[in-house]
Amino acid sequence: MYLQYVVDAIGTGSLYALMTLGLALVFSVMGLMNFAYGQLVMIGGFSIIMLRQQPWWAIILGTILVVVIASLLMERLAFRPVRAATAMTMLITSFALAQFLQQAARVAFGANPRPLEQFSELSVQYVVGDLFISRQTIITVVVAISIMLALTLLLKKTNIGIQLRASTEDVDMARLVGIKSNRVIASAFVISGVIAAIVSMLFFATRTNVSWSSGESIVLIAFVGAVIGGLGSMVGAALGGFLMGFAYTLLNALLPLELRVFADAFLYTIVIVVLLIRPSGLIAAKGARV
Amino acid sequence: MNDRVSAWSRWVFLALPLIIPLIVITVLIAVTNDISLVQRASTAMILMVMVVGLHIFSGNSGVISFGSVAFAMIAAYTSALLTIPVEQKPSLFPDMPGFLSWIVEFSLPVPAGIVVAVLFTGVVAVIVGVPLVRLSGLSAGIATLAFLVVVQVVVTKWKAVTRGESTMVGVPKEATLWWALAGVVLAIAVAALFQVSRNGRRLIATREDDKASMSIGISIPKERLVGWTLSCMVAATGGALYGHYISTFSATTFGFALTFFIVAMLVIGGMGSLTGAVVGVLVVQVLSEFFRTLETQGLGPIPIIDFPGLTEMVLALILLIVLIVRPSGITGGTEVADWFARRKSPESSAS
Amino acid sequence: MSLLKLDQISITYGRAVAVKGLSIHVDEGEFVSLIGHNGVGKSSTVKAIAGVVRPTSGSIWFKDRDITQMDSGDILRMGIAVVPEGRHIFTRLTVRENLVVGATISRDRSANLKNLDSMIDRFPVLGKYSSRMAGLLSGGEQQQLAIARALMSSPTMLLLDEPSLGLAPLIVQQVFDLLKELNEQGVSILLIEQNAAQAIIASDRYYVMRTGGVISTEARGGDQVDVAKIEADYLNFGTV
Amino acid sequence: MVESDRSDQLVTHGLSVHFDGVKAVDDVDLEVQRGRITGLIGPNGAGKSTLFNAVSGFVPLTAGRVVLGDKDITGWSPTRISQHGLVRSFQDTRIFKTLTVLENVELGAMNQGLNGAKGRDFAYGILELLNIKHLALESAGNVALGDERRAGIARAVATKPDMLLLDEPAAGLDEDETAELSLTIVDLCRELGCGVLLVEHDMSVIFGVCEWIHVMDSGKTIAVGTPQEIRTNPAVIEAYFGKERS
Amino acid sequence: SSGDTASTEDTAAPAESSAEEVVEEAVVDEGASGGVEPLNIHIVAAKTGIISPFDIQPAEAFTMAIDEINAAGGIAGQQATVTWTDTKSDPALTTQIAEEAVAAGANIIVTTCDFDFAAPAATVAQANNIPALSLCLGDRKGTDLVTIGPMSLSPSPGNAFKGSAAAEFAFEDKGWTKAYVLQDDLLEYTKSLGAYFKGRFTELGGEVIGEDVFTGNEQLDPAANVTRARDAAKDADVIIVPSVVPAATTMIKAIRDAGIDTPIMMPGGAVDGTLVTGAIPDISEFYSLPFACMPAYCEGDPNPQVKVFADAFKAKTGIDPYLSYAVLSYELGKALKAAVEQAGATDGPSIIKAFETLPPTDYLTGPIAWSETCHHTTGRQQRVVEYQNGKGKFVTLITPDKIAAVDPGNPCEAAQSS
Ligand SMILES: Nc1ncnc2c1ncn2[C@@H]1O[C@H](COP(=O)(O)OP(=O)(O)OP(=O)(O)O)[C@@H](O)[C@H]1O
Ligand SMILES: Nc1ncnc2c1ncn2[C@@H]1O[C@H](COP(=O)(O)OP(=O)(O)OP(=O)(O)O)[C@@H](O)[C@H]1O
Ligand SMILES: [Mg+2]
Ligand SMILES: [Mg+2]
Repeated sequence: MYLQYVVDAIGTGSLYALMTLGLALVFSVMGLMNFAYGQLVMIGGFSIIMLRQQPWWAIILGTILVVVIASLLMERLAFRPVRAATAMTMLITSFALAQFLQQAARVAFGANPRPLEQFSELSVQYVVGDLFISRQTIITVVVAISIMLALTLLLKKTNIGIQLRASTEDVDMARLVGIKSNRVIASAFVISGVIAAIVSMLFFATRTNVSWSSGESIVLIAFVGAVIGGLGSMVGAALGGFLMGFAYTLLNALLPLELRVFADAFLYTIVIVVLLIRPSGLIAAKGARV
Repeated sequence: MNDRVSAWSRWVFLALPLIIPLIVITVLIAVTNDISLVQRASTAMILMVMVVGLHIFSGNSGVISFGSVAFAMIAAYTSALLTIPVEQKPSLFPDMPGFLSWIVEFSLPVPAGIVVAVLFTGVVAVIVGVPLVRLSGLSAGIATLAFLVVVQVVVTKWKAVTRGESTMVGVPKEATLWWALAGVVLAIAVAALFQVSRNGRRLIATREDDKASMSIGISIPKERLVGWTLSCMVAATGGALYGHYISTFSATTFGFALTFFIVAMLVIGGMGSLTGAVVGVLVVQVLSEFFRTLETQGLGPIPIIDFPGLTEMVLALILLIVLIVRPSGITGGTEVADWFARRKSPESSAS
Repeated sequence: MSLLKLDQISITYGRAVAVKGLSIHVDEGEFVSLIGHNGVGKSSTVKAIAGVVRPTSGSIWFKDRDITQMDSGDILRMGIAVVPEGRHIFTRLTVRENLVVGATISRDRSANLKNLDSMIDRFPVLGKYSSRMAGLLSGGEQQQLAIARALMSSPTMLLLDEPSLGLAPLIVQQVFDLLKELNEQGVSILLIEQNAAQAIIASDRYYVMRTGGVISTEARGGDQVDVAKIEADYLNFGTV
Repeated sequence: MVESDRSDQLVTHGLSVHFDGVKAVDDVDLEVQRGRITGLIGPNGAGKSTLFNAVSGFVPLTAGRVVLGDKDITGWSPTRISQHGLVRSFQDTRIFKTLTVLENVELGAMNQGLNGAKGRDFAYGILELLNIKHLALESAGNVALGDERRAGIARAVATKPDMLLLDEPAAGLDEDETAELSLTIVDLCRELGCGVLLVEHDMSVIFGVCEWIHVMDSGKTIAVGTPQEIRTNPAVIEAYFGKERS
Repeated sequence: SSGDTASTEDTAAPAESSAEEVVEEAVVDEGASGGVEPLNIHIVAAKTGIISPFDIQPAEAFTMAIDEINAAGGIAGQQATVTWTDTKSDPALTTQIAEEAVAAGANIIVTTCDFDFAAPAATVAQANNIPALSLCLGDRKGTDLVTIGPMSLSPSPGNAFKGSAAAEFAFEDKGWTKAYVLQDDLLEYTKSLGAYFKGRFTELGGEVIGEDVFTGNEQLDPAANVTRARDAAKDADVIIVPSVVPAATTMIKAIRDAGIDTPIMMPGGAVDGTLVTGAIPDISEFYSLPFACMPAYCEGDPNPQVKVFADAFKAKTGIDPYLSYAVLSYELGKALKAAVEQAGATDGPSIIKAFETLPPTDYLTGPIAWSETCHHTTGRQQRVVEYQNGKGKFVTLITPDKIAAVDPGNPCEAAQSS
């Protein structure tokens, strides 16, 4: 049974790793902790519902398209104007944006959770010896690892990646060397949107409802994961997100019944301890000296 | 600022331009005797205590804290436990653990309860602060957020003492408009005093450049701890007042929603300035009350907007626009005092 | 016809006037330096040309086009590269990536690679630390990187704001040699320097700027100039 | 700081700082006496700033010891070291940008308990000394680079250090300003009675004010001596001045 | 005025006060019989925020009841007014709105379905001696006469009742003897349902063979619970999931996806209706205990009035009731008319006294009544609904014989045990 717990934990961990990657990409590009990222997942959920009559491939493409457009609009309308502001202002801007999107969804789709059953084939379980592994877990792990590698390569090896990182650090100077920062940053939001769309499909595959509040709390864990992992690298972010999901599931699995309700308290105490030991995350960024 | 002015007069310039209008407004509102206006003003001012509290640490140190609501919560619960009438306590806390059984046996008057709660919260703040003030940036934000989660879980699950998921009830509902005003005046006075004090100025230096401040003998953990503790205690005052104002509350009352709301008010007002903290609360509260009025009564020619969620949506949109138009906040991080000072030409005051 | 021409430009920050009615020009293939005391507005002038700050009045012309309101990226694409005051290297990019990013506007990969090799030749330290995060380099090493990065775009005109800042004497010499060489290859140069004597000797022509961006001297530079006399003049003009 | 407590010298013994593979400072023995200006020169990347960082507690030592007066300050925090009288300026100024120039200096003065009106008078005095009094009420982030650098020095000086470490104080100043600064440094050293360790690439400053010069290259000491000795030292010429100068 | 009778002492010691109240009753009746004023009813419940899904339909049903009453001539010949102000699920705002309602002359304050969100308004109402009628609150504390005070009252029979009823159905009707309890600890509501189920089930001789807990918020990760259930629930006859949507359906789906086919029961009415059938379209072997079997998703309610109500509700609001809670507040509206008319007065204590003494009446789903000790309803006929292949079917009516003795202070325990 312990092995089964580990499998469960890997599944959850990977989903959060994926989510964290989308968050970390935008962070690494403009120093923005995008609280509204969870709302992209929610938008993904609603677009799955809207497209439910379509064939599965159309749902996938349609959802990606909708979420990417939403992500681009976010960048253009809300985040570009505050790009030069402090991290705090950007964070609160994203928070206000999240509020706005939530309420807009509330107005558009009502207060009640909307049932959703698409992609529920993903939760089919395979039996391997004693272990049960769901299709969703396998896909999530594979997708998370591929996206992590792809993003790492993109940022490290391609010109656009280098330009992305340069724009993050110093937009004025980036312009001075001829980088079209707006375009470059927008492309990061496109990628981040694609990831959010994938997350929404994988996440809602195990859920039964989408509601205006669906995006709110899941983003928090990814948030914490990103910081714990260290925002310096995609590997760090993915690791942080993964560990949050992994630890959460394992705590739930292994704590005795009376303490299980305190699982969150244990998890976040661990978070504090990790941060105290490694203030700039598990994999810290280099480049600063006195 | 003029070089001749003493710290005392700098305090006056900082605090009075904020305190006096607040007193005037409060008196005017009290005179109207319009219950709903009084209510709204009280809520706004209690929130202002919390925002000013947050400003003392985050505004001056530049370190994000999402934990101040946790301290407000601790104080609200502590003061509630101390002040609930003795007759009600046995039925409300039948399982109070042995080492806390003394709480059931007496009850304090509300002002005393608040003072004890704030002092107790201060002690907690020091204990938590000693390790946490070593963190900066997002790490500090996340660590304080984590602390909030831990406190919330404990408050929610420690049923015997906190009544768990059940609401805290029986809390004397004594905080009035005047209490709220007293709280705000005290908070602003303390914040302004801190800002002109040696500790406050050193803390501001660490916000500007950590390495440089170390190089001139400033101890970052020490200065942050002072600011942090003070900040938590002011937030605690707000929390305790809030508890005695709404009189029934639970851990969800002091959750992420309130946290982000408070931080948002600080940022919208202009992070780094006390004036910003005050202005931010006023603007956000006036706006949201304006929309609530639209929703419930309509306003002049505008009919009642009875479409749930619409006003929240518009309010969020307006806040978003404020942030976009003024990313550094409405005050841009300056104080009323700076506007006075700017009148004077640098040459005349430097000689 | 001048390559670069500043016509009566003024720059203000809020209420503070940094530059007032400044007119200077650089002809095709010319090496011009701009010297002057602290805070007279030299850096502000450079920033205005590069499109980082906008002049409050006046106009800037390059290759007969008005670039006053042009985006800094487009100004670069017209051929003006900048070595800014304070280096502004990308600290979290490696040294090599900093150089690569300097060549953003050029799509010719092989030319870029050749350029990169020649920079590493020029500044061996950049080769030695090519895969190190640029933020870890020493001050002088970063300054060399900033110069090299600007050259990666193969500019027709180079703006340098105190390029010798923090450089060891030996390297300063090398940088001046490099500038001369580039100038001989046809690159026009506008150089801002505190090291007035050396700048004057290196340049074809120089301006001395006074507070508020007024030009007090415009004169020929070059090897045969009497440096001692210039320094004396400069001191006089500089003192307001 | 009580007068009798003052540390008379700063000594490093076998100081080494390595960053994964790079020996930025390697086995350096250095001595700075109070009341005297010591120069520290060397090519870019020689390890001068790193040595500053190590001595002032900003980077951990790989090996060696740092002794200030009679105290072994190895491993102390930067705050504690500066409180004990060793104060440094930064190569890239690190001024408190949103504070005024005056406030920057006042903060320095607080280190030795000068607060309020006393602190302000003292700060004005130092600004006067460095010739930037007219900028006292400007935001430090808005002044020109050369002024910013002087404000940084003023801030360090305001702490009344026993040992003052200046990293390229004249960078960004023109020739007459540099000359003026040289005189100021000599005055400071004399008036405050502190020791000065000076990193500078402008040889007019180094040879103008230093009584003793320490030369580094690639992390190692390559020469130590009086200005006369250093000026003619072939190893130094080779590594640092370049042939033209000789 | 006559409203002064309920003082703090009464609140603290409800048991001994009853004798006094009888005496005072006469005074009250006499003083108020002069004439009934029009009722000014203020609903202080959420239209937005997290609790709104539970409030909206009940509030609409309550309004519908009052509309019907007004159309038929009003309460004691007077037209009642209903004002609904959005609390936005914010406790502080709730206090504020309740006080505004008092200032606006409310004689009835109607509070939300959840204790945490209702308490601020109920406290204000109590302080002003105004009845605080909850739309559908099931938590004991809302009605125990002590926590808030005697002014607070609910049309729900309470969780003790529901949990006990579920246990009796499981053990006696189905013959299930081994239960596995998968407890959601998100709310007091979910926890007390579980506790009463367990209490009654073991009293009857059933065995709880395993327990587990989860927190039913949005970040719920069912994996570990399901893995544990796969092992521990092997021998169970039924898995009890006291929870709320959406967590409940996520958990149920995960259990079914893991290939566990054991019957699942929710010992209450919150995981029910289209919230379940919409989310898990092919749900089978699922049981819940709602207050009515609404035609939109469930066939066979024995009371024909339910269909009449559902049609009228749909006609008024445009949507089918998605849960059965709406019937509670509808019944509350009808009972309010009866109470005011019986009291012949509109002051709080008189109305509450009348509620306590109304004879058992069938307003919609069967006879209900309140009593002096129990401000939840007694005598309710709880429905059991069974879901197979995504369709709900009425199974039986159940009123528990006895309330589980798990919570010594419960004033309804005696009143509700037959
Ligand atoms: N962002 C700013 N806000 C306000 N004033 C500024 C700003 N930047 C520069 N100034 C002022 O403009 C004037 C010119 O500054 P600038 O940096 O152009 O001078 P400089 O000639 O480059 O000086 P240096 O030789 O020291 O680099 C200075 O008086 C400075 O105080
Ligand atoms: N944190 C670090 N990590 C890695 N390498 C470093 C670090 N700090 C300094 N170095 C390296 O150590 C060497 C010495 O740097 P240092 O800044 O001490 O040189 P310097 O003598 O001050 O040079 P300059 O005159 O250019 O300022 C350089 O090669 C630099 O790249
Ligand atoms: Mg300059
Ligand atoms: Mg250096």
